[in-house]
Parts: sequence; C-alpha cells; structure tokens
Amino acid sequence: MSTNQRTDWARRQPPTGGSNFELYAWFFMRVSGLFLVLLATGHMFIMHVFNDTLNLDYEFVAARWDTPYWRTFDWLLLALSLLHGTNGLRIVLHDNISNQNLRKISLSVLYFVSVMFFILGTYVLIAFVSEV
Amino acid sequence: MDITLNILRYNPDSDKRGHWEEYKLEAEPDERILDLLHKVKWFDDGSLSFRRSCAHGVCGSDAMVINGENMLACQVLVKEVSNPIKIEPIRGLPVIKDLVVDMEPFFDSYKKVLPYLINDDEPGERERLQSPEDREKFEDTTKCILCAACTTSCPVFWTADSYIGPAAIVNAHRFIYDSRDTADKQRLEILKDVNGAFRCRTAFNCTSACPRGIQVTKAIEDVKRKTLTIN
Amino acid sequence: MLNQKIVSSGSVYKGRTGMWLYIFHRVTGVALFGYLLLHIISTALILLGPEVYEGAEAIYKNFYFRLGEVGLMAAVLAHAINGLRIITVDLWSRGSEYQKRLNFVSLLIFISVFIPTTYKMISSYFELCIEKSSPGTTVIDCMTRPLPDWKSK
Amino acid sequence: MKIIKHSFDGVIVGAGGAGLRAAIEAAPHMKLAVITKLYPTRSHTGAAQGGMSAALANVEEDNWNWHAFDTVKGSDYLADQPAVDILCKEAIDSVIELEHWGLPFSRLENGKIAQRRFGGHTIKEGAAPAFRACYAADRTGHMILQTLYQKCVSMGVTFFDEFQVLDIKIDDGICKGVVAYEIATGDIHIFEARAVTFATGGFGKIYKVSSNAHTLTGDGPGMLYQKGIPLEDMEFYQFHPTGIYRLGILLSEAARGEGGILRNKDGERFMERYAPTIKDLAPRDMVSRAIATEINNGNGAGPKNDYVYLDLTHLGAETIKQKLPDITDFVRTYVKIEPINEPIPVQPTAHYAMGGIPTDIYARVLSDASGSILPGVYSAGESACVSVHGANRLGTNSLLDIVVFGKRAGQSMVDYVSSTKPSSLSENAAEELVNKIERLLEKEHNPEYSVPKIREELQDSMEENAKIFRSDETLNNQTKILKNLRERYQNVTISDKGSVFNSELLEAIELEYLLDMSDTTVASALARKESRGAHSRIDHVERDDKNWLKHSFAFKNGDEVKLKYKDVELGKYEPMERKY
Ligand SMILES: Cc1cc2nc3c(=O)[nH]c(=O)nc-3n(C[C@H](O)[C@H](O)[C@H](O)COP(=O)(O)OP(=O)(O)OC[C@H]3O[C@@H](n4cnc5c(N)ncnc54)[C@H](O)[C@@H]3O)c2cc1C
Ligand code: HEM
Ligand code: SF4
Ligand code: F3S
Ligand code: FES
Repeated sequence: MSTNQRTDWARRQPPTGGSNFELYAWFFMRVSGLFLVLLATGHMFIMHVFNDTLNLDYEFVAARWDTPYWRTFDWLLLALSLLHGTNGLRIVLHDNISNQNLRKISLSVLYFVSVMFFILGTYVLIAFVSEV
Repeated sequence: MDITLNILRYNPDSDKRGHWEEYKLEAEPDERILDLLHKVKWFDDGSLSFRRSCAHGVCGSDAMVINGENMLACQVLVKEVSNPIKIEPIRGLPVIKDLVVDMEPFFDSYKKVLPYLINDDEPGERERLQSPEDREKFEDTTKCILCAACTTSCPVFWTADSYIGPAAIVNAHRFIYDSRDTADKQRLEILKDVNGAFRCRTAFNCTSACPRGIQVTKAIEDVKRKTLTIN
Repeated sequence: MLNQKIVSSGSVYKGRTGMWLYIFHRVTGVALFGYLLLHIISTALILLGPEVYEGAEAIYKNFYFRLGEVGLMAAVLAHAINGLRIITVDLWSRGSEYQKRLNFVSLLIFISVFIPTTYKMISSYFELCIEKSSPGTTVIDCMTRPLPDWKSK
Repeated sequence: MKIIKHSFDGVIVGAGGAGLRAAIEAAPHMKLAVITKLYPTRSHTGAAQGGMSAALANVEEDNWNWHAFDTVKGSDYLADQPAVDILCKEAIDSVIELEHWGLPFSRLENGKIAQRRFGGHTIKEGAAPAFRACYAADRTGHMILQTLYQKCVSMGVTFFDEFQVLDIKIDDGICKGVVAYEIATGDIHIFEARAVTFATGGFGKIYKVSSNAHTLTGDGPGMLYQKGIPLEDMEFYQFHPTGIYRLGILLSEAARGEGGILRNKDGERFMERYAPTIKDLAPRDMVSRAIATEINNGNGAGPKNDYVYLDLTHLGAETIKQKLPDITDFVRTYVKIEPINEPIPVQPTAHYAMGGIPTDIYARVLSDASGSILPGVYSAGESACVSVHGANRLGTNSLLDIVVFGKRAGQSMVDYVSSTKPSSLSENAAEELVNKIERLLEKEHNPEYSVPKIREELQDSMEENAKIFRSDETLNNQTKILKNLRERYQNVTISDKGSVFNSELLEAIELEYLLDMSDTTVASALARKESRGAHSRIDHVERDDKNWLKHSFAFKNGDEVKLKYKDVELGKYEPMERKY
C-alpha cells in the first residue's frame, strides 16, 4: 500500500473539459421516455389489445403503411426507441465493464449494431411497396 | 440474551479468501453492535479488526453491512436486529482486513468536488450575513460525517467504482446551496462528468443507509436539476 | 476490484424498493432493447414478400408465444410506468420526498392497466382459436397445439 | 516491517480542531505534515455539540472582559490570567475567521451569527446569563472540524491519515522529529522535523463512563511524559453533569442553555438550592457535584437511585427540533425515549482534561516548573495546558481554545522553523519503537495479561476512586491499584501477531499512556489538599488560596510520580469566593 501522502489534489482552478454530454443524455432519456409512452405503449396497445397479433399479416401491415402517418409513427418509434435503448445500454456497459479496452470494444459493437438496425428499419419503412 | 455473530473475516497475511467466522456471546438487548464487536475482540479473538472511535454515531468510523444493510455499528442496538447477526465490510471499496476497507478512493472522490467555501470577495471585518432561510437550504447536507455508508450502499457504485458516489455529491450540495459560496458552476461542471451526478439511477439505497438521516437522493436530484437549469 | 472478489460474501444487500426497481428497470430496458432488434428483423422480412413475412409470423402463432407477448406487454408497461416515476423524481423538485408514495402509485397504475390488457389478450386468443379451428376444439387444445393457418385456407 | 524515512520542517501530530488550525497557519510557510491516527474528520472535535464562546454581542451587549472574568471565575482562579485575556480577546476574530472559511453557523433573523446561553457565562461579571456561545445547531464541533479540514483540503496540506505517532525524538533537549506506525501496513515511518506540535486531544478513557472516544488515550501527553516532560494540573478533570445514564454519551449544556432543567427523583429542581442565581446554568463542576450529592443523599431516580433527570419536555417540539436535533436523536437511539415527552436519565460523565502538556501562551512546551522551554515542541488543544481553564473549564471555551492556541502553535512553528536549520535523524531513530513493537509481537499471548483486562480494571477503579469526590483514602487505594496494574502491564501480551491493521497492538501501547495519565492524575490529586474547581476532596472541602494557588507539575521518576509546583499568573481578577 502506498503512503497516504498527497498534495496533488490541491487546486482551485476550474476543471477542464466540461462537456454537457451526460447532462443532455440524461435529459434525453427523460424526454424520449415521455414520447415513448405514447409511441411504444401506443404501438403495443394497437397491435396487441385493439387488434390481435393473430390477425397480423402482410395485408394488415400494407394497409397500415399505406398512410404516411403510420409510417412516420413507426419511424419515430424506431428512431427514439433505438436511441433511448442504445443510450441506456451505453450506461449499462459503462457500469458493468471496468476494463477500458473491453468497454471500448463493447461500446463500438453497440453503436455499430444500433446504426445498422436504424438503417435497416428506415430502409424498410421507406422502401416498402405493397405487392397486394 | 444469547447472540450469534457471524463476521466475514479476511486477513491478507494468511487468508486467500474471505470466510465467515461464528461467535457466540452474551449480550444485553440495549447494547450496541459495536459493543459486541468489542466483546469479540477483547475477550475472544484479539485479531478482529474494525474502525471505531466516538461510539455514538458522530465520527463515521464504523459503517459496515449488518444483516445485509449498511449501518454504523455504534448506532444500532442488539434488540433492533434479528439474531443471528451477520456482519460484513462495506462494499465496493477494497478490503484491507476484516471489516476495514481502504477509504482512500472514497476520500479522493470527496476531494474532487472542491469541498470548501470558495468566495474571493473581501469578507470584511465581521461575519458575512446569511438569513436563516438561506442557512436552512443546505442544513441537511452539512450533517455529513463522511462515513461512506451511502456510497457503499449504492448499486451503481458496486458495479462502477469510478462513480463519484452520493457522499461526494452531498458535500458538493453543501456548498452549491450555500449563499456565501460562488463556485457552484465549477462544482456542477465536475459533477457533469460521466462519473458524476448523472450516474445516479435513483436507487435510494443511499438515503436509507445514511445514519445522519440526510435526504441523500434529494440532494443528488437537486444537483441534477440545478445543472439542468444552469446550462 | 480484485480484492473485492476475494472477500465477497455472496450475500445479497438488503436494499429497499428503490434498489429493486432500479434493477428491474435495467433488466426490462435491456430485454426490450433485445426484443426491439428481433422485431426490426422480423418486420424487415416484409420486404421479401408476403410468403416469407407470414411464414415468419406463423412461428409466433401459438399459446406460448401469446404468453410471451403478455410478458412483453408487462415489460413495456412496467418500464414505461416506472420510467414515468423516475422522471417524476428527477424533474419535480419534491419528487424524492414522495418516493414511497410514488412507488405505490406506480404499482397501482401498473396493476390496473396490466390486468385488463392481459385479460383481453388471453381471451382474444381463445376466441380466435375456437372460432377458426374445427368444431370440438377445446381450450386445452388451443393451449397445446399451434393455431390453424386460417389465412391460406 | 519496513522502515521509511521522511523529511519535513514541521510535523503536527493530531488532526482534531487544534491540529488542523495549526496546520492552516503553518502549511504555507514550511514543508509540513499532519500525522493522525484517525482520518481527520473522525477526530473527537466532531463530537462537540454546544458552541464556542466569543463576545460578539450579536444578541445583547457583551464584552470580552466579561468573558475573561467568567473564565477566570469558572476556573476557580487557577487559570493564568494573561492567557485567559488572549483567549477571550482573540475569540472574536477566531469566530469571524471560521465564518469566513465557511463554517455554517446558525443565524439570527438579521443574518448575524446566532448566540445562545451556556453554563457559567454571564454579562457584567455575574449579573445574568449571557448569550455568548456561537453555535451551529447542536453540532458546532462537527462544523468546526469539517470547516478546518475543508480549509486544509483547499490549501493542499499533506496528511498522513491512519498513521499513529508513537515516539518523539529529542536530542540534547532539542526536537528532532517523531516516529510513527502506519496502521494499514505495520510499517515504521521516521519523520525528521524540527518543529513538532502535539494536538492529540484528551484522555477520557481513563474512566469507565466517559463522553470521550475510544481513541482518546492521551498519546501526546503520554509520549512526552515518558521522555521526562512534566504534565500540568492533572488532578483537574472535568465531569460533565449530563451524560446519558450508563453510556456517558454527552447531552450538551446547550440543553440547559435553551432552558432544560435538572430534576431529582421527586421532580424537584434541585439546582435552585445549589446555585440560586443561575441555577441549572452553574458551571459544570458545581452541577456535577450537586448531582452526585443528590444521588448520595438518596434523591437519585431509578432502581439504584443513581441518576437524575434532564427535563426538556417544556421546551416544545419546535425548539428541540431546531436547536437540539442531534442530542435528542441520541436519546431516541440509545435510550429509546422521546425527549419531547419524557425526561432523560442522566449522570455525570468524564469529559474534559483541564490538565496536560504545559505550554506558554505561544503554545511552546515547558520542560519544567520554572518555565524553561523545550525548543521545537508545541502543543495545543485538549492535550495542552496553557492554562486557560484552570481548575474547571467553562462550556464552549475548549472549542475556542483549540482554534486560538492551535493558531498560535502554528505561528510558533513558523517562527522556529524560519530561524533554525533542518535537523536530521539517523535510521536507528526507530530502534526504540521497533524493539517495543517486536517485544509485543514475539511474546506468547497469555489472556491473564491481556490489554482489555488491565484496561477494564483501570477504568473501573478510576471511576470508583478518582472521580468527582476524592479523599486521601480513595486516592491512596487507587495508588496501590495503579501500582499493581503497572506491574501487570510490564507483562502485557497480545494475540494478534499480524502487520495489517493490528489494532490490538496499538491498544496495548495506548494502555501505557492511560496508565501514565492515571498515575499523574492520582498523584497530583493526592497531593493537593484542598478543593478547587473540578477537584473536590471530601477531606479538604475548602479552597486554600494561601497554599494551593499554584499549578502542579507531575514528572516521571522511574515508576513514581514526582511533583513540583508553579505559581498561578494572576491579573485583574483577585481570587474571591465562587458563588452563583
Ligand atoms: C461529547 C463532547 C462534547 C463537547 N462539546 C463541547 C462544546 O460544546 N464546546 C466546547 O468548547 N468544547 C466541547 N467539548 C470539548 C472539545 O470538543 C474538545 O476538548 C476539543 O475538541 C479537543 O480538540 P483537539 O483538537 O484537542 O483533539 P481531538 O479533536 O480529540 O483530536 C485529536 C487528534 O489527535 C489524533 N491523535 C491522537 N493520538 C495520536 C497519535 N498517537 N498519533 C497520531 N495522531 C493522534 C487523533 O487522530 C485526532 O485527530 C466537547 C467534548 C466532547 C467529548
Ligand atoms: C415506454 C416508455 C418508456 C419510458 C417512459 C422509458 C423511460 C426510461 C427512463 C426514464 C430511463 C432512465 C432510467 C434511469 O436513468 O434510471 C430509461 C432507461 C432505459 N430504457 Fe427506457 N423507457 C421507455 C421505453 C423503453 C424502450 C422501448 C426500451 C428498449 C429499447 C427502453 C430501454 C431502456 C434501457 C436499456 C434503459 C437503461 C436502463 C438503465 O440505465 O438502467 N426503454 N427508460
Ligand atoms: S451522506 Fe450520510 S451516509 Fe453518506 S457519508 Fe455522509 S453521513 Fe455517511
Ligand atoms: S443509491 Fe445510488 S443510484 Fe443514486 S439514489 Fe443513491 S446514489
Ligand atoms: S464509532 Fe463513531 S460513528 Fe460509530
């Protein structure tokens, strides 16, 4: 054990590099959470309660995506829940992986996966043309 | 009253791992847990190590996990806990021996938040004035005795020991809300860090653990909101 | 934390409700994220045409999956309501003072939303099953067998 | 066991109020280390509750001369008046300075520091109780300790936390440094330093029922005593009237300052009989004696008739919550009664050492009764005896003492260091201590000679024979007991042979200091054939100014105590009868 002699923390200058990222991330989680109450639970109710997923088929989706309104709804849901979830997982990884390298790798994987899924989801929403 | 004490022992000189040790002893219902530890140390096993000083909950030496919760051993009476009594060192800080943990990381976090009054104005011959209402705003957080019960009860701190921890935020709050201090921006700047106040997930363990009854989570939330309004 | 691991006792910290809710929120959050990814993939199959899409969807059409959907609903509702509770504690200056009451209120809201939705989801399953299956199909059959594919009939 | 050497100009032993205040003064001017066996914020200064006095006159007219008068009268005229003048005069700036450093005092409506009444403090030389004690609820000491530590943090003072100093090196009457034991590793550290301040606090653990922390074992005075430095006025030990029954946990005088009343088993406000003018706010020695007398006369409450009541029930829930939150919490935690509705069982508890390491007004340690100075060694706080408290300290004057004389100790260190050259210590400076420790570690453990056994007997017997009332008989008895304990201590053994956090080892070493403190206390008390302040002899009940207006100096002489005396420095106030 090293001795407890320390003088290094003596300082009065303001700390440097104050980025607002964590603040905004924190705030974003709250705001996106509020939107997701509408979007995610809304989506769940529409699909599982007002309709029944047993009736869910190609036609149903096609009919739904006929209006840009629902495509926007679903895209917002996609974007917000991906962002919200990704940031959530970022925190989880930060908390649980103390090895710096491992943390960097897992965070990169997370961000990559999220971006890919965002692209995929967005592409589906734009590119879908009903065959029926 | 017959008491069974189970203590998680660890001696770096001889043990590879921590292990439970059982002690049976006689105690009065209104004795403190600290008295029991003393009985063990003084009349049974002198090698048991733990910190203590004041014996009445004001110095902050003897935070430990008693029956699964952080408490000060000198502040809990035998009759208030169920028997057998299980005692472990506080979590998230490296154990030195038995119930003694390395407090340096804890104090380092404390020192990070500039825990002292900063005001470069000339104060004059007499005291700075402060109304009782302004004084009341930080009353709660002046009570902190740096016992680490809060920080080591925090589930975020267990998994992420880089988290600055509730105690440091409490002490930042003490100055941020002091009308005489002028450095709230600087402290909020520090607490905005990845390991700062926004790491708190409102688990409230800290509030239940604080032996001084400080509303720790409330203080942390105050700090978060203040950061939000300042930026 | 090498030292911690050596000494760790394996016993559980007796946190109060707040700690369990934190763990619960994390678990549901991560689970939902995982589900979200699966869901995006299965939905993306729609670009490959009705057959592929519905073929994939058909996997879902059994009672176990319905239970899974109820679980999903529970996770979304619980995460959402608990999320609202957290937001209240964070953004309302007196939120933390009312922590215990907020926990209780959240639980009440969860129960009062979750029970009727579950009822609707389960009963709707059996109604559809019995309606679409051959006469004589019992509730037990609906629970053990996959649903008939009434679309392509 | 590694031996590590450090080189500093100055070292402060102890990080309570006195040590930290000295550090703040000295740190900017030298290479300074503060060595403390506890984390600084764990020091017992943090337990102080009621307040610190200064004639700020924020509530009503006040004057530091009145404060000095009260202090001298409270001391039963044994205090050195020039020192008292310094204490009371510098009090005002000291409080303001603490406020500027951030101490969160309670406030008056107009924003000034709030002040409350306290035992023995009066205006106009006894006319009425004075509002003089500046306070922060009932955790004034906590706030002082925190504020001073915060100031040290901001200055970047170098601390050695959880290092216990166990030896001081004096060569040819000149200080060379100290030797310390690192508690976490068992390593020995040699600290070269020309200037050393001892601020190690009190030694209440010589008694069984005490308001003092387990760690208050008189290390500083003990260490110096063993090197031949005398200890001053050891017979004067203060017993605080209101400790929680059996536990000794303190219920501050502030409780009475705010209007609390002492009652015997019949509910009688007995202080009216003992101090008709200021009643429950009489100085501590008088109130403690009054309680002991009530108990001896069978007026105590409880099955054993051995306690009285502190009654706060008429103060109202709001006052209690605002002004006495902590002590009422102690009552709830440890006695399980609600002080808003029920009176609290209390008994006198060992509290404060008026005596200690003799110093002059510059905190310089005296090496004999004629006033010679031991160069480079300083002391302040409860471990020192200036003497500003004389035979009985007034409440709130100790928190004042630690900052006023702590600061002076720091200044003296600066003066000394700037006028001398660095000293050096050789590697074998640690030899003495290493031998001591190795002896303890090597000797096979014998439970008959265990530390707790000897210590318990010591505390029980001191409680029995050398507490509030003393006589030739009890003190002679105690002398014999101490002799026996000392002999047994020669064979003391410990069971823990480890190097990491071996607190048993340290308790064994501390026990020797406790024995030193007890020896000197009893010897000085036996010799002083009068009653004065906290020292009351049932066989010599009168104060005797003709023969005893003098300080006792106890020297170590083999295993015996040798006594010498030094005259009290008088001033404006002539000794007169002490009536309230
Ligand atoms: C319960 C209680 C209430 C009180 N209330 C009041 C009050 O209201 N007003 C008032 O004026 N006074 C009060 N007093 C008295 C006053 O608080 C103390 O006398 C004063 O705080 C002593 O301060 P100090 O700095 O001398 O010692 P302490 O604060 O006791 O500090 C001693 C320091 O020395 C260190 N130390 C000891 N031995 C060693 C060693 N061998 N090596 C290294 N370090 C060592 C310790 O770690 C500690 O840091 C009260 C006392 C008690 C017990
Ligand atoms: C339905 C409405 C939702 C609300 C109101 C909501 C709210 C919140 C809030 C407030 C947090 C922050 C928790 C904290 O800081 O303690 C959070 C975290 C999280 N959320 Fe959501 N959320 C919702 C939906 C979702 C969805 C759909 C997902 C999945 C993609 C998700 C995944 C997560 C994750 C992974 C976390 C991180 C958990 C943690 O840090 O412990 N949430 N949510
Ligand atoms: S906030 Fe409470 S629990 Fe945390 S360190 Fe301070 S006193 Fe201890
Ligand atoms: S326990 Fe931890 S998560 Fe926040 S509320 Fe307390 S700091
Ligand atoms: S011993 Fe001081 S807080 Fe427990």
